[in-house]
Amino acid sequence: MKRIYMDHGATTPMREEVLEAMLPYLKEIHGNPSSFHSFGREARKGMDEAREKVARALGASSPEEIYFTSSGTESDNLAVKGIARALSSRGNHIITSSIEHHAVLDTVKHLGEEGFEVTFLPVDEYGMVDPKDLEAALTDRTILASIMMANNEVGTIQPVEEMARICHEKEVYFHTDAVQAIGHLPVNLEKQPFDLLSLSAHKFYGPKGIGALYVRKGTKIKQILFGGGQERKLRPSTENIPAIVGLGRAIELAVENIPEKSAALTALRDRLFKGLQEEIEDIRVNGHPTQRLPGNVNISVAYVEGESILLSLDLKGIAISSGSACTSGALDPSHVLMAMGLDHQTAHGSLRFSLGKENSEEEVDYVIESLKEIVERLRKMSSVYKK
Amino acid sequence: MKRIYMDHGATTPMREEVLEAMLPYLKEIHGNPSSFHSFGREARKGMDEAREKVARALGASSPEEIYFTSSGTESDNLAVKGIARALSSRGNHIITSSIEHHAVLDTVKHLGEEGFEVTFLPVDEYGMVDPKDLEAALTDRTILASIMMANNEVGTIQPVEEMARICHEKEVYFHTDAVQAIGHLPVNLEKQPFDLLSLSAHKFYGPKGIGALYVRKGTKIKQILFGGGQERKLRPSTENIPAIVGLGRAIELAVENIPEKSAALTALRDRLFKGLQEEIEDIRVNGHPTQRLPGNVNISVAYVEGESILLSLDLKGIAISSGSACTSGALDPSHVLMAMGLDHQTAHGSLRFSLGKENSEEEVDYVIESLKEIVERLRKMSSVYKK
Amino acid sequence: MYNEIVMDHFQNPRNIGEMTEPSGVGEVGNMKCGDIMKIFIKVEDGVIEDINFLTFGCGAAIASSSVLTEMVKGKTLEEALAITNKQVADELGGLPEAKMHCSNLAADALHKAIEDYRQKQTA
Amino acid sequence: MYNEIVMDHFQNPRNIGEMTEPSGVGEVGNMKCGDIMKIFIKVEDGVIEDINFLTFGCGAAIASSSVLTEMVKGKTLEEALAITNKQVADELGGLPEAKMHCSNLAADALHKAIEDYRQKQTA
Ligand SMILES: Cc1ncc(COP(=O)(O)O)c(C=O)c1O
Ligand SMILES: Cc1ncc(COP(=O)(O)O)c(C=O)c1O
Repeated sequence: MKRIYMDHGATTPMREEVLEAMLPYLKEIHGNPSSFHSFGREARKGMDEAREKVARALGASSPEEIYFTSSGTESDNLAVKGIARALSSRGNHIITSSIEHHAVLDTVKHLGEEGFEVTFLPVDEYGMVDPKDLEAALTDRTILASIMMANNEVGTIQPVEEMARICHEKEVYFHTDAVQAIGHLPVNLEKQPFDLLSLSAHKFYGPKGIGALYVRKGTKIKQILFGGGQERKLRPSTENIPAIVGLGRAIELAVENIPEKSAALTALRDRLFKGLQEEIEDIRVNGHPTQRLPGNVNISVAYVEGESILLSLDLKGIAISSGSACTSGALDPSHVLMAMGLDHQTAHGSLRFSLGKENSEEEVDYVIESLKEIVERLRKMSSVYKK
Repeated sequence: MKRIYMDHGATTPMREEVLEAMLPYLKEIHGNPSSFHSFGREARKGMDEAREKVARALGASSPEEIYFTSSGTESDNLAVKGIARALSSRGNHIITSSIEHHAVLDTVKHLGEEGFEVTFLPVDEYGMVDPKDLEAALTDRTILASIMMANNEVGTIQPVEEMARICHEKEVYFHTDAVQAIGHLPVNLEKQPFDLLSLSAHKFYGPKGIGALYVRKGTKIKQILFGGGQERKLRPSTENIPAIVGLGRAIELAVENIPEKSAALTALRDRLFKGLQEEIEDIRVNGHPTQRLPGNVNISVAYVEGESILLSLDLKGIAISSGSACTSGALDPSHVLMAMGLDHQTAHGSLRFSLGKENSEEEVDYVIESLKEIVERLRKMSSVYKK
Repeated sequence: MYNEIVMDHFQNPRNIGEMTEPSGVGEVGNMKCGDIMKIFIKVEDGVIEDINFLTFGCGAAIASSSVLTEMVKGKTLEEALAITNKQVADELGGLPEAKMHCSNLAADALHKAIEDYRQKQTA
Repeated sequence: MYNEIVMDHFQNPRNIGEMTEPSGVGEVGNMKCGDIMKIFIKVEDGVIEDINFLTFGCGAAIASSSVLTEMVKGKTLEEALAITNKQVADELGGLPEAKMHCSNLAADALHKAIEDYRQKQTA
């Protein structure tokens, strides 16, 4: 059976070029970059080059602003908690949004339990944070605001530049989780005034288990893991050289021709949206109509539950995800959809298609047709179907 | 130039079998194991198998006792801080030794700054912790003792089983950092009563950037990173499947024939010790004469500084490491050697050779001969040489 | 994640649909956890002659409902009342742990349907 | 980590060894940071006619000592006193940041040797 992968928001296949770049470091170049000898130096060279690539791809002013971590999750934890630890004597208020990834959301909640004051900004029906809400939430105790660049579930792109400027007027640090944005939205830190930015390689055709945190020069931040002196003491542990090299290559490729790639993916996305809306009754588009990630399609299918759709699609070789609690082992459906004001039934029936560079129009058409059939079948046995 | 790698304590080259096991997961099997669909399931299968392999290699009673992390450092941090967070209402005293790796030592120090009471047990001249000191340090506020199985610098093997039993009599958790021990010392958690054990794959011919923490069933521990629900909520973030699979394969190979491998390495180690002592005057053996890791040789060369030796050896293609502050960017020489009572000069002149499976007798002999020549040369220009 | 029996019931659910003039109807579940099951029974002489279901829910919920209808058909009310959610899961060859609480409620729906039938009888 | 000039001086250090009957001797450094440099000078008519060194220390310390001896030979005491540690590092084409503090003390040792010489003169 031919399989169709439309779950790039969960993870992406690694590009061949990336594996090729990594292979020497998985084989002969095996040294520890902290080592003094030639084996160490050749490993360090690979790492230094990768750091330069990441800095260049982001428009950072220096490779020293890039810190490698083990993932997007760790980058987010380090950004939020690292700033909180460094600035706790200056203030104890942290602002974030109610639709952040759990890596930010739960870190902020944890700091709340530890005694920090925390504010979770609401979003509108499209999943958009209002910069005015951020402005109103700032106090003279605020030390950090963390708002994601683009949401992983509904794809909504946030006005992060504007929010960063608002924060800077009050001398508050601004962190953005760009995990879903890299390779889709142009990032240029020369112009975009973020103090911290998180990314994760496996979301842009790079290796798993490697991320980075950009920290603007001069930003006060403390380590959250303790150990050796790696990453200028901000993130100890023997560096994961093969993955670091892979991240470097992946981001270099990811930021090439973003306008062209985004246009192509947007066209595919809109074909999927249009087809679904034409073929299936009673579906709702979740997220913003235009301010959304090029590859993101999120809909709610009325009267049916998400997992049963996923299961049926999987039987046809189609891989997508849903905001249903049943697919995540959680008790409640997606906190993002709930924050956008969806009712439980609509949230449980939500589906996310996240398109990637291997997807084709034929695949999109096959998915539309398959979903139509599945929804009809499931509605026939639904206890809440209204017709 | 032929190069000789004798720095396996820093990191090891990855075995071909390990890369082979990883390759499918670096290529076609790219799913996120938390995903619901077939791509997710095949990734999860690889992960489940790896977890079983780790459990089997350690003699854990269930794969559920194994949690994957990004490294030995993270495992150590999670063990120490995770227990501290879980048990802070029961007690606030933590015991460790003064020769731990910084991943344990600095985590404990940090907890000390946060208000925990901390005890750093001394060691004798061989780098050995005395179980009686541990016993005497236990109070009814003690919640955890963390003592490494074998030291990374001087190779001294600690009486961890005895210390674990002492802790259990007082219902205190016992963690051991086994990062340097896996593949060299037999581990069997059915018999060894450790509550937590840390390991790191790149120290036993596995991939970098992946570690594991064994947590005995029933042990109370809390997460230190926040995010998704991965690793049964103890360690969130998209799982690094290729590395996890590599870790599984590596540990399976590492625990094969430990007695034979250890005997071979010990013979090589003793040849190196003997040769060095015969050929070079005024050298001191650091660490325990018998209770030491099979591949570890640590000596201090009087009247010369470690970095200058390393540099000279490197020019001959020989890779080792030293306890000199000059090679680590630290201000003081190795805390381990200092805790063992060495004076500064002796500590600065320390060298660590950590042998591995590719090393041969010829290499050992060449290293002895090269070092002899180098030491003679450096002593000639030394300001403290006494003859 | 599901075994073959569950997948068979999910793909080929037995006894779907609304029943015209049921003897009793039972509904359980709520939208919060995302599973709502409705069981319709036709009772004759104390025996469940026919049974149908409608389910909004995940694969486990649908399969539980389906297998329940097979387990129950032809049983007396007493026998039917003795059926537990656990037995339904066992009949399916087991369900994932996470599904045992929310999605495995078919027996509860059946019991409600029988209650409904009995109430109607006494009314 | 070191450049070629440093490595050349490390591998082929100039003017090593104790001096018999030096005009002045200077020693700096301490065992804590692991570098001890000893500079021996022979002064004639206010000019450093000969200079030797002995160093316990890392590559940077040895190279600094070595290059200093080349910089100084034939200089007057005044010229020699004007030499700074920074100039020594520059003469080596630069040293790693971490090495600038502990290991780059050769000029200090030289100044001490000149002081020693002057004290002996006035004594
Ligand atoms: C927006 C966002 N932030 C953070 C993460 C966490 O990344 P990782 O799973 O690589 O730790 C993800 C993906 O899981 C994400 O989509
Ligand atoms: C004893 C010990 N513990 C912990 C670590 C940390 O492991 P990693 O560098 O993989 O984080 C090391 C090695 O660096 C070690 O030798």
